[in-house]
Amino acid sequence: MIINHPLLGPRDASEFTYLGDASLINRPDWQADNAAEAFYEYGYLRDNPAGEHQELWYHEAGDRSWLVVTRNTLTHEISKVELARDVARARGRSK
Amino acid sequence: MTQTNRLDGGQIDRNTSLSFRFDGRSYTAHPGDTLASALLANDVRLIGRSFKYHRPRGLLTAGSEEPNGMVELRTGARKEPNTRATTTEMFDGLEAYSQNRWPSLKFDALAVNDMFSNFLSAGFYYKTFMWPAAFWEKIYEPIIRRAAGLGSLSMEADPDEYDKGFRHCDLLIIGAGPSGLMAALTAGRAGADVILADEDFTLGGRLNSETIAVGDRSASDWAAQVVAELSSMPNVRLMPRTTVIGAFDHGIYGAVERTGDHLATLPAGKPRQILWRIYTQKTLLCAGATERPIAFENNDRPGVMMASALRTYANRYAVTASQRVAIFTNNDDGHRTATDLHAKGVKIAAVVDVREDAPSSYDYEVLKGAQVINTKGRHGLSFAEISLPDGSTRTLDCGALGVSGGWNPNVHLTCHQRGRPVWNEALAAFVPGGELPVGMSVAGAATGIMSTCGALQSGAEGAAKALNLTGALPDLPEAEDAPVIQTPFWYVQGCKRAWVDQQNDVTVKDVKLSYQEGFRSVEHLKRYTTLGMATDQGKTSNITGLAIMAEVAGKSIPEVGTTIFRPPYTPVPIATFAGRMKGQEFHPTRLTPSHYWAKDRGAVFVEVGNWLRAQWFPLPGETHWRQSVDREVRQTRASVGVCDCTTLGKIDVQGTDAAEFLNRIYANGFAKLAVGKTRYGLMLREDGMVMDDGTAARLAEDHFVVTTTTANAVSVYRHMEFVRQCLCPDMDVQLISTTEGWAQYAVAGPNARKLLQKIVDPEFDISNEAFPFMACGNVTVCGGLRARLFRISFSGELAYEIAVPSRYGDALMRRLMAEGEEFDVVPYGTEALGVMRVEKGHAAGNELNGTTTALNLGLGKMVSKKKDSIGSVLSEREALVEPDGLRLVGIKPLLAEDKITAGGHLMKADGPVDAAHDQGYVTSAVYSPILNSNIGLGLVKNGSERLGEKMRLVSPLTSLTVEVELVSAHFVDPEGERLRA
Amino acid sequence: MHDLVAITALGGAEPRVDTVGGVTCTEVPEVALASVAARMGQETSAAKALATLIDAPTPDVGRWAGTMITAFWVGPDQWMVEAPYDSHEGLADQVKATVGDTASVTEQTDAWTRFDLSGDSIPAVLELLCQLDLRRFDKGSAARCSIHHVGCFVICRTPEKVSLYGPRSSAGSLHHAIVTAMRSVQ
Amino acid sequence: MRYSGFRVIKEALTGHKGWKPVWREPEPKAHYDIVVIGGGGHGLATAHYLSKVYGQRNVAVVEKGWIGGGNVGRNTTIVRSNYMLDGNEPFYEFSMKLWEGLEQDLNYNAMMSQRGIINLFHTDGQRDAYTRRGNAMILNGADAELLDADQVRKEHPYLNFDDARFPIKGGLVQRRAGTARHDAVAWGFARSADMHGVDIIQNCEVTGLRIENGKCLGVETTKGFIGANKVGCAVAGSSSRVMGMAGMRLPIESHVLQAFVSEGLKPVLPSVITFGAGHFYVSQSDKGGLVFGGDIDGYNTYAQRGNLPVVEDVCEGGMALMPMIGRARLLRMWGGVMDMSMDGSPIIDRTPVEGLYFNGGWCYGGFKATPASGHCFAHLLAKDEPHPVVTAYRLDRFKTGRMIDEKGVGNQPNLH
Repeated sequence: MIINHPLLGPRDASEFTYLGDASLINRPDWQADNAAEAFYEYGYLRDNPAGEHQELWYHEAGDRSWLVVTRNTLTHEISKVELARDVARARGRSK
Repeated sequence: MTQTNRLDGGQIDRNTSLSFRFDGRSYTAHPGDTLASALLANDVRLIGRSFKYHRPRGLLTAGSEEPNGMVELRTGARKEPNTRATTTEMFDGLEAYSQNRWPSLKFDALAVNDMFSNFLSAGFYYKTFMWPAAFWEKIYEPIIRRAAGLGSLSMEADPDEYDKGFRHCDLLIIGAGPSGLMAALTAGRAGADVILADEDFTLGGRLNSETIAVGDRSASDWAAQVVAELSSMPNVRLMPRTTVIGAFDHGIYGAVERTGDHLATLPAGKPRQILWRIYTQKTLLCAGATERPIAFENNDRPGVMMASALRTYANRYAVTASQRVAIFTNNDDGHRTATDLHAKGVKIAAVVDVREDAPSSYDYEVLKGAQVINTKGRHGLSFAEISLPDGSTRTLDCGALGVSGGWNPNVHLTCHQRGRPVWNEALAAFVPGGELPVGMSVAGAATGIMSTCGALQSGAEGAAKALNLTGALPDLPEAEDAPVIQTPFWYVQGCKRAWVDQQNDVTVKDVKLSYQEGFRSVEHLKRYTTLGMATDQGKTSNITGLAIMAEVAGKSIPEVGTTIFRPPYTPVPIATFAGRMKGQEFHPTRLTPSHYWAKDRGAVFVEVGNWLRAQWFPLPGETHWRQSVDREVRQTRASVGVCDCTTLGKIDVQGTDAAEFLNRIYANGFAKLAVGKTRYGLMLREDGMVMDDGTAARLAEDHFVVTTTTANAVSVYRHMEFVRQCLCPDMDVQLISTTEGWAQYAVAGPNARKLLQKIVDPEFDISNEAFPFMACGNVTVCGGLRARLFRISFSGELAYEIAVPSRYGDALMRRLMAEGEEFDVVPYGTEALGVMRVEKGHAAGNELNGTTTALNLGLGKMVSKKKDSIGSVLSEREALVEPDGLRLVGIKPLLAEDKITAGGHLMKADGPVDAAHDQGYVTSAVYSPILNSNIGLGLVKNGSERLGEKMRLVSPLTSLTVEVELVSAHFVDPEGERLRA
Repeated sequence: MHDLVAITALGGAEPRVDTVGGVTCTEVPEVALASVAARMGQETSAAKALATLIDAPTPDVGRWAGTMITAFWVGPDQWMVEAPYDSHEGLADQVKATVGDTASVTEQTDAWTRFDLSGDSIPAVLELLCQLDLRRFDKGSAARCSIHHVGCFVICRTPEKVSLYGPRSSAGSLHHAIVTAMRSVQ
Repeated sequence: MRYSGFRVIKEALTGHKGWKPVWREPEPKAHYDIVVIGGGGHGLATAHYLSKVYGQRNVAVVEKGWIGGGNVGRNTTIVRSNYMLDGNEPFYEFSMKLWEGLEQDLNYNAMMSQRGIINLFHTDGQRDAYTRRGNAMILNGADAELLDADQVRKEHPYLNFDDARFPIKGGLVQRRAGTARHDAVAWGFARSADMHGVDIIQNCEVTGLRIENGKCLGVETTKGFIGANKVGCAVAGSSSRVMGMAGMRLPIESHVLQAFVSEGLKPVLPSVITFGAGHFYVSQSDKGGLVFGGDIDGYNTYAQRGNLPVVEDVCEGGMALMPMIGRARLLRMWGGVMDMSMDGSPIIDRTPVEGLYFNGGWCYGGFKATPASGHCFAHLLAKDEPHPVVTAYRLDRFKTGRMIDEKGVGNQPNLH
């Protein structure tokens, strides 16, 4: 596969390390009342869609950027690649 | 008598003679021959034996679709089983042997299978060999295995080298026949970066096999001329002898270039084959078509061949399979073969055409509406029996029979992703379907355009379309444009045994039986009869099998299903996929800064991940590793020892939020760590299990140096980047690995300070007061070399870790040894390191096995609940905090000399010994020369509350039972006085 | 001045030089390296400071630039600075002095080993080593990639001169891979 | 129809006219006691044991394609019970015992061949882990042997002992392990279930689960609604999709595992071999092909195909371990979609929906589990309580922290 890195352009997927569902960015609040339940769902439950999937790839043999890749799990077609840091901020994460 | 079947003309170099051997017999050939054409030239028809019935087999085709003509090529460690004679380029001294026969090709004992073939019908083995059960492994299976298989391996390591490489282009053209050449010409002249790959050693495809004209010259001359022009273009890369084996995601293609297979011996350093990963925007598949056979009684007899193959052998290789040839066809293409062979002086016994309205000929007899109903001849064809329309039969005297059932487009690569080919009624064949691999289009015969003229045109247009070329295309040369009508004729009715898959011995009957027994989908058919599962992947058999299934099912072929193809297009040596990554080069080797010194010192090395580390340093007279390790431990604890710990991961953490960042990734707190101090850090995974441990030294308010275990250096760095970029995107923190930059040595033992004081420059006070336990800082050594000093201890002794730029690591180690002589300094390796950490009760790899929590390891208190840190929430799940969960303990045998076995399980002092009564297991075991006892660490249910309890350590695997006592894991200096001394 | 003697990454006192066919591979120990990573919110000023240091525009994504001191891009707002070793052994401190609080600086000198390829058939060697699209890898290009499972930087100084940086500990494996490829294409 | 050598001879002499279809092609009834979704190995095995052992005759298996077309026909056919953890080993040993009597039970030759398996180790740490595992196997009633390097060399002289980057230090052997003819396993279970009255309905895709007031009433299919008292889901590779119809999110990701077979060769490998320093395992089929595989591609996918980097990775491992296979040719590569669970172990359990039961999360270990998985799922469906050997395979174990993590890599499916 080829991942079109937002900064570097097309790079072979073998340069990347895969983590999984981009929902891993949405780490729950450790102080929330339902923290235990929330962390369980965060850590263990997945949508695992057959189709469009947002997922985290790390450019290990490249610039060390974490990317959010939108990829179709049936065709492997990649429709969008973003820097995970931007996505995290867009989802309201800060420090 | 040599080359009795050689004809005039052809593309061989008659001025040069090559000699080769088949089954020990010598023959001659010419450059330009394949092994197949050379064997035919020498009138060798019997080449191998079939898989199941061991029936005589000869050549069927002249290309990579060959199911029968397979040999063991070359000898010794270079022996290649199952090598197609049809694609083996001739070289002087070539040696080949027939395979799957015993004792000889002509007299094969297992040919008796053929007599019992009626009992060995499709899937028979599923229905028998069941009683008695034990007989399967002992008797039935060994027999089956010996009979099965084809060629044999040498059992020696492959001595050749293989390379892997990467190439990029705008347009990849697969196949250099008329459409491929025309496409390359079009794209090349337009200035595009083009790769033109073809599996053959001569580019041109069928143009080299036909007598037709293209433009004002012969087809092969036209091809040669185009190839010449293409090779003069800097933007065009010609790759002959290169098979594109697979279409992978996003325009990546695998291609195998056979750089050395046509040579008797490889030049030094040169690869036998190269696996290319070709990255391309667009791909034009010009793979041509494969002629399909007609099944009839005994159609597998040597001498029965594809008509197009006979034509190729005659026109390209100047060889005829026999001086007397018959043709069996359902279309005009068979007549083409007859005409060409006749023109070359070969006697045409007759052309048997199933069509009542077949064209006539002045040159030879055409039997219209006739069919071949049987063949005769021992080890090769002598007669063909024909049934004529009037019901009478006739016998044709012939040594070869060319069969033509029409052509199947080579759609294989279009199927490598989701593509399913679609049925074309007019052509009665499958053509490429809709869902092609991204960027791929198809031209020429591969898409069903069978005429030369059509192929040339579709090639040019295909290239233009793929590259969005505007402007005029190259002029198309004149070429034949005969209409192609293919009325399917799959097999001759009423025959007893007609072969569909010749290599796997699948007959028309087997396909029908498969249907009868309910195996009616294509997948079931293939799996039940093994149709198309042979080394030719069914290139000449799949469609026929499908057609027969459709007939018995009373359905249309597309209703029954399509056969899809998987990579590789043709089989590829396993070594080619590995390239250089084998032997010592399987993985890169990482050397520590003191490696060369350690080597001089005679160290024994051990693989730790990709690192090579000194395991111990044997002295003359030491015959057992324990002697060396015990000495290293004793001497270190008694005076001072030095160990290279460079392999520990080092990560530079800087930024105004660095401390807060460490607070997040470590379970324990770091915000308040003072500058110039180091702290032990415990890192959890988000699931609450211990991920890694190490130290973090604060060199400045905004600067830490974090260490990780050797094993987890990469994954911890990745994890830290994840937290930094994905969880805390606004934290001001920057990371970079410095593992390799610093040679870091542990200097441990009572005299560690004394030794270091001789190394560290005097202006730096490293006395206990000025530089206490867990202190850290920048210093200089040996007269001004920048260095870092950490007062941390893994051994439990007074210890430091000193780091200097790696290039000086070798010199520093030698200096430490020299300056340490007065203290009887000893270098110690990973074994002694391991002994001392077990003596001290430090958890390491065997304890940090990914299933242990801080609580398990006795570090539960370190997990701060006052802050947000990775893993703290999930570490509190009910099962993870159960009071009788596993706890880290020390394990001591009641008898000091009794061996403790890591991996042994612990059982109560009495009671049953089984899984249900398992109390825990031993994680690490060593011999402690200090305690003069074997000792170990283990994880035991509620262990921390059971210290002093006697237990049985059982290891049935190594037939061991030992009485042990649970003790504190801190065997040596539990109060930690030494390391603060 | 200290009295410790350095060895090269390949373990020699002198740099290793190999010539096969039209390509020469030279071990280059005489280079000082320091990484520069902009602090949060300081990206522009860090880049500006770096520009003055290398006396050239700060290299953009995938580029290398500079004069006596040069730098190449290694990641978002991160660069690697190169300088002659004998004149800049303390490069990290010098860089830090220039960039101040706008960036984090880390000494990287001995974290890497460098091999320079020179000669006419460099592309033929490189295409056996890494998957860079050499058609677009012109003068001033810098990329990180994997060579036989070793993470490396590749920098195109000129079409006839390319530098490869690999982790110092893997120098032997990297060197073997390079020389093997040189023999393959000779 | 009973199969036997005599039968084969008799049919041969009478032109094979007597062979009947191996299973019927029934139309679905309106209602069954139990409907099993998935005509793969586990679904068909479930049907076999439901009908033969648990006396359930009113059972249907619904399969969206052709039976046996999924992972049971795409795996590398290895059968073993060499697990370490208490949650796993009793189950896999139970499965091994079922394998040992399978052909007689099914009257179908699945070619179960107890050729043995050896897991090679290359470091002391691996040796310790394998020792712990081997002991756990024996303590659970399975067989295990620990070989040192010399003993390994005696049994496998062709392995790389001279030029190995990661020298072989020994191996953990299970002699009773081996291989079986994967397709035959599916066909044998199907044939037996069919003979015991189970309706096997092919080309019948489940499009929905009819759930009212928290109870599952049956399945909506391309052949219409099929009512059922109980619905069991055994659809490895599609678990998330099917259970999604019940509104459930699973601790499962779908990944592709590639498998490879070489051209047919005369016998070279006596047993199943797994490399401990790279991703490579291999055995030789009765037909002579080297059947091998390695690691999953590592990214979520439902496509039954992989990519080159893993092909290379596997072959690099193969060449590092046994360089004598270099000139053997890789003939075919294919992929199967795996339910990769969050701890690498499976799930056989009830679900929050009454009457809906789940069997999945087999990662790439599903084939060896086929008989026991079917047996235990049948037990759960028939008796509504878990079979003793699968009490740990609970759906809620991740919430309570009772993971069964053999590899110790935690909640990252692509590492298991």
